[in-house]
Amino acid sequence: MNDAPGNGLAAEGLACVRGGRTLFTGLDFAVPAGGALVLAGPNGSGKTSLLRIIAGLLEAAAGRLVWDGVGFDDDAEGYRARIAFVGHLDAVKPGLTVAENLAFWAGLYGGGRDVAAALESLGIGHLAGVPARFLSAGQRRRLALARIAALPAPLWLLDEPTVTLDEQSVRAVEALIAGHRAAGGAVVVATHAGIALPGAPTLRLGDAP
Amino acid sequence: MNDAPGNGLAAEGLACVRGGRTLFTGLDFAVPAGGALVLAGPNGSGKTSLLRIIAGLLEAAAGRLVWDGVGFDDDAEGYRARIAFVGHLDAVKPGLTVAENLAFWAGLYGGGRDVAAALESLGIGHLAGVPARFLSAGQRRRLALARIAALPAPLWLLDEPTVTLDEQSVRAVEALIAGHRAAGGAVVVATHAGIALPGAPTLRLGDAP
Amino acid sequence: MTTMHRFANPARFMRYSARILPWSGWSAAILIAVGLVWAVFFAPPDYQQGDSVRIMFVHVPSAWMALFVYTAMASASAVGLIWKHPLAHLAARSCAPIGACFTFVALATGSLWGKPMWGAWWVWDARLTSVLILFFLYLGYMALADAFDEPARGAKAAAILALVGFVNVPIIKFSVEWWNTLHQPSSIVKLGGPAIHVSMLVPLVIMALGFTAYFVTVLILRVRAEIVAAKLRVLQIAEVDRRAPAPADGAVSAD
Amino acid sequence: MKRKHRRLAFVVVGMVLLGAAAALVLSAFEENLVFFYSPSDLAAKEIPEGRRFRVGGLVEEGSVKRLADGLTVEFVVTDLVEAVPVSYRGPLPDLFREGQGVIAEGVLTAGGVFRADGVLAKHDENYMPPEVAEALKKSGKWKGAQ
Amino acid sequence: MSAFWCIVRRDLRLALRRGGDSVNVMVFFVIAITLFPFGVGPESNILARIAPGVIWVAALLAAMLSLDRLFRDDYDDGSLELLTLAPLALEFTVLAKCLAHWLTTGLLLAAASPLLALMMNMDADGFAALLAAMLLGTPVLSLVGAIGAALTVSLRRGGVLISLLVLPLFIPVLIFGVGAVAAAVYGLAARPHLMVLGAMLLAALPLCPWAAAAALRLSVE
Amino acid sequence: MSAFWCIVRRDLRLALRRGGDSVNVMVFFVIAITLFPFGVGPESNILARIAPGVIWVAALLAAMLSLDRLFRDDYDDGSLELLTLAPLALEFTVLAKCLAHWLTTGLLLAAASPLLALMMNMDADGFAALLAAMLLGTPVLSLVGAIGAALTVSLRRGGVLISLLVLPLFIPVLIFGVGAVAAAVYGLAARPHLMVLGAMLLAALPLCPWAAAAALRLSVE
Ligand code: HEM
Ligand SMILES: Nc1ncnc2c1ncn2[C@@H]1O[C@H](COP(=O)(O)OP(=O)(O)OP(=O)(O)O)[C@@H](O)[C@H]1O
Ligand SMILES: Nc1ncnc2c1ncn2[C@@H]1O[C@H](COP(=O)(O)OP(=O)(O)OP(=O)(O)O)[C@@H](O)[C@H]1O
Ligand SMILES: [Mg+2]
Ligand SMILES: [Mg+2]
Repeated sequence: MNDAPGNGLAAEGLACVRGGRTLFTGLDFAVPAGGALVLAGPNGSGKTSLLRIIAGLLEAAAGRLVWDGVGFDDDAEGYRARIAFVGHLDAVKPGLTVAENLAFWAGLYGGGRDVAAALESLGIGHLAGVPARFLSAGQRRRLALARIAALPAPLWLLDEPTVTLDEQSVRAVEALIAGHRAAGGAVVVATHAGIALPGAPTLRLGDAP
Repeated sequence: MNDAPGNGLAAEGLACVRGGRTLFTGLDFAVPAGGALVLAGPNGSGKTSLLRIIAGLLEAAAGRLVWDGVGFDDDAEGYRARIAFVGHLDAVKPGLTVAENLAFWAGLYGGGRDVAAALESLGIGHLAGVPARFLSAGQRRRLALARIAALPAPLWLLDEPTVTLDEQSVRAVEALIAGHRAAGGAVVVATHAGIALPGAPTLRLGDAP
Repeated sequence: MTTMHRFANPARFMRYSARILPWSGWSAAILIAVGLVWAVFFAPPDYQQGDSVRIMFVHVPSAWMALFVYTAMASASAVGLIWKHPLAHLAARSCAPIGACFTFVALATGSLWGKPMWGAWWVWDARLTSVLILFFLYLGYMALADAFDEPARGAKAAAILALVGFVNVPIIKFSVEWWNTLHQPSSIVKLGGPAIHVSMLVPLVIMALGFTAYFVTVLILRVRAEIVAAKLRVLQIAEVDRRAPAPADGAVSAD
Repeated sequence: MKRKHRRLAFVVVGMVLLGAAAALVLSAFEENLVFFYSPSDLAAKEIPEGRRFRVGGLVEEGSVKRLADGLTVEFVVTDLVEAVPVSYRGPLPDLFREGQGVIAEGVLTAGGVFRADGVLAKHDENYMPPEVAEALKKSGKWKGAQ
Repeated sequence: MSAFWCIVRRDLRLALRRGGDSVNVMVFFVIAITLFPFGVGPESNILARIAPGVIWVAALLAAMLSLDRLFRDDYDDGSLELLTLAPLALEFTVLAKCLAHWLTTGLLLAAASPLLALMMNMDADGFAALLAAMLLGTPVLSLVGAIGAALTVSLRRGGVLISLLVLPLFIPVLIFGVGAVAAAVYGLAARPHLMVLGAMLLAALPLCPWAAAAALRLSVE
Repeated sequence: MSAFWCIVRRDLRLALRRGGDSVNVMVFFVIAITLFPFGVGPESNILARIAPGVIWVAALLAAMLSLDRLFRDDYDDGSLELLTLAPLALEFTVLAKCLAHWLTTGLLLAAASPLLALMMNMDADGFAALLAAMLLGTPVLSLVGAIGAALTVSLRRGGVLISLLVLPLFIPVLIFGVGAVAAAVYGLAARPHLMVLGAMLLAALPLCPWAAAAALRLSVE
């Protein structure tokens, strides 16, 4: 694994405290360009918290993040702009069509990649013109995942991406991630099971209190 | 399978139309007392819709439900009171503690079973006094599942119960269901994978459009 | 089965309504034209009000229709809720904008008439106030019905509102008797026969009939449009389904 | 069966509540819930000085006097039992005439004169052409005011 | 009926736990009223003249604002659909929630109203009538409002729509509530107005939970 | 800056799609105002006297109500945290959302205000001043309100709390807004009041998005 400071994401001594309880301390890891990291651990072990820390949405109690050699705090905005994040929530507007939903995010990131192709890659191309309020749980999740396919961000942070997805869609997500990694992107995935990331190390977070 | 009309749940010719689209028609199935049924099918095939129809939350476009020989429409209230339903949402109040959350539902059903034991059976007994807003996604899901363990309802309807659960909790849910069935209860579970119900037939719903 | 029932009725409605439409349409046009000409050129001025009385020929029929349409809407809503008749919901929904228009016309012409007669455009007496509430109820009904994504659910929710709001109708009707209002009491339905001279009553009745025919016409047109829109939705969805990738394994459903 | 009985009990309780409500409203309407007071009401009630309210009735025949300033009008409002003198300064509605219904808004002064700052005309429910009105009056069948 | 009190207790506990919530309704009430001296100018006789109306309008708006949350939290977290499945008839569930809502809002508004009347320079003769009218009128607001809340609970943009639906239905309460106070201030009998308010309450008790329950069943669909 | 217009466009489209939404704000405005004749009594000179105050207070309340939704939808569905990650500075995101909010609410309120003034019997001399004051004041309401909306967005009970936070901040707008109209009605110059309103707008433009963005960052944590 290539963890030279100038390449990919590295964390040093991260710690997280939530509701007065320390979830983890002294966490070190590195995700090189083209690499992946799986976050595992029982419920409440801090997978979501860690992902949000990496995304800059939550403040770490200690430690620092370095991205391509630049510390997070040195260029927070630049850091954030290069992240694509899929959390527990789908960020889908029921009032817009599937395509409009995606086009908005692509536009926000200055055009992004091809919206139609991104939808197609998750098997919801035929729903492009359907208002998102008609989607089922899994279809909505796929639309959320199509967002990362459409954005030009090198680091993907996925929180249990395969929740409510059917078999076929899980395979599609795996293919998507493989493609992203092949193009030099990095991925961090929190998951309980069900998604195969070849060659990705697993970071097990401590058991829940 | 014992599908004598006087025993368990039976559906005849169910059909569901959502947003002008027919999801399924002419669906027949029976779940005897002590039996189980797994609903499978890709995203958007109507698993959630079917569960909500069985729960009486959604109106079927056609067909009828019979429960222990009594038609749903003949005694809707009595029918509903004998159902325990866990949907995509957890019905957990962040402001109450874990135990208070559960005690409310038990009280509503006239006392219900032992609250502490129900929490213990899902491995969150130690969180009883913690406000529910501090729970992680999986812990909250377990609290929602503890509700069915605490209610005296003979028919359980579970919509993707294992979403966000870790390995150990999935085993706990399986044990819970086995116990319920051994005591003569019936279970209908919508799931994509990951939960083992010995001897339960699977109903595959048609592929999504 | 239910699907059959759902589509059979609208089809029958489309057939019958197509036959009624020319009759109601033409009678509305003719009655209103005759009524207006009569009201403006041939009806006598009032012994007190002079020529301002001619506002009556628009005000009174539209005020009647405001109440009548609400009653029709509430009845249709009740039918829709109790017997689950989809056409009844469509009819109720189609009533609302028409009724709101009539209410608005009654309010506007009443105001126009109030200035010369009473000396004020608007006062807050029980009649005027309760009609204003009626107008708000119509608006609330329409907003609620439109707020739902699925028209069927919107119709049911709005139907409940229509029934709750119906308490207002008798209040409007009897407000002039229960309270001392500035608005006059009833002229036509009263003990001892109408207090309007026949020379004015005849054009008034013609106008009222014309407004009713107009209501029937517009109602039919709107319901037909709603049915067509619903069919269009189904077609659009079918089109999406058609373009979907082929199912991976066999579907349970078979029509 | 049991559930049916319970439902019936609820319906009965609901009906009783509704009946009680109706009874309350009816007894409340016996007292006054009015938009304006009649001169008789004024005579019967102690209405405090300085309070704004509306008085309604007919303009008494022959009572309308225009003061020298050309703007102030004095007239008497009557309900054929009691009467209240009114003084008003401002424009009158077209329909203001003797014998017609009127509603004045203002305060009662110490001298028992109602000082109005607004006058509305209230006409009755009769509509007819002038000739008919004349004919009715001539034949003595005139039922309205005047 | 123990299930009924189970719901009342839970809703009261949630309201207390959330702490500031009923306080917020109260504060809205107070602030909305204190806006008027700014808007209308501090002339005490004008303020006294409009005081009953302003207090009642503010109470209506405060009640309406708090109504949006009557069922929404339960809807959002999935509790509402479970409540429709529970063995307690939905009508009683609605009644229980209305009771808890009134105890945590309307009752407080009523209790605070004489103080605000004092602030607005209202004649002291009207205080008793104001309190009585508020005590009779605010439960009607909770009950009637429950219908609007139930109809809009499944809509994201409920907040404003609810005002359109329920404010017109609140107007009779406003009219008779103000009527009672005005009558008392002018030394007339407030009783007929209070009786009408009481009648509204009696009529609302069976009718509103029934309509609201029907609306809720529809909303969870 | 194309990302800025991207957000404005999306918010406008969502507002239009939701259809009735800005209509509902308008209707609330109208209904709240029409409550006053019921509450205060129908005397036209009193109504005319309090008209500017009532119209402004109703505009404040309407703006406040609609503010609750400014960030809430985005927060609830997770869009908000993604917006904080987006390459557009959060301050501009806030500004874009305020602009869209004003176009769909404040602008309409301003447009409707002369009509309501007519209904309330206000002197026609004040109409122009009312319109101008509304056009200057309502954007301030959107901007200042954004701070309150941002602070409360992560709280379920935002609806009422927000009123507590922003209504006091709205009072200066109320005072000068009413001042402008009152001056015009009494034949004095409305300009100084309008200039103060303009100054508020200029000050709010940089300050409010900045404060609201800080509050939002805190809310998504
Ligand atoms: C904005 C003001 C007004 C409103 C909202 C209004 C409303 C109504 C309504 C709802 C009715 C129907 C009542 C029923 O069916 O029993 C009605 C009837 C009537 N109105 Fe008005 N009105 C207004 C002003 C006026 C004015 C200024 C006049 C005449 C001076 C007037 C004269 C009548 C007459 C003659 C009827 C027919 C009565 C009957 O049914 O026998 N209205 N008005
Ligand atoms: N409110 C609604 N209005 C219209 N269509 C809807 C609505 N809810 C769901 N649908 C449609 O109904 C279909 C079935 O939805 P449902 O949620 O039952 O699927 P599901 O099998 O549970 O899928 P998933 O595995 O993704 O949860 C979907 O195609 C969806 O688009
Ligand atoms: N807002 C909060 N305040 C206080 N404590 C919190 C908060 N959110 C989460 N926690 C606590 O932090 C711990 C970790 O939560 P987190 O959501 O990161 O877990 P997770 O590993 O993602 O679990 P899951 O697999 O269930 O999603 C949990 O024990 C939870 O109780
Ligand atoms: Mg998690
Ligand atoms: Mg589902």
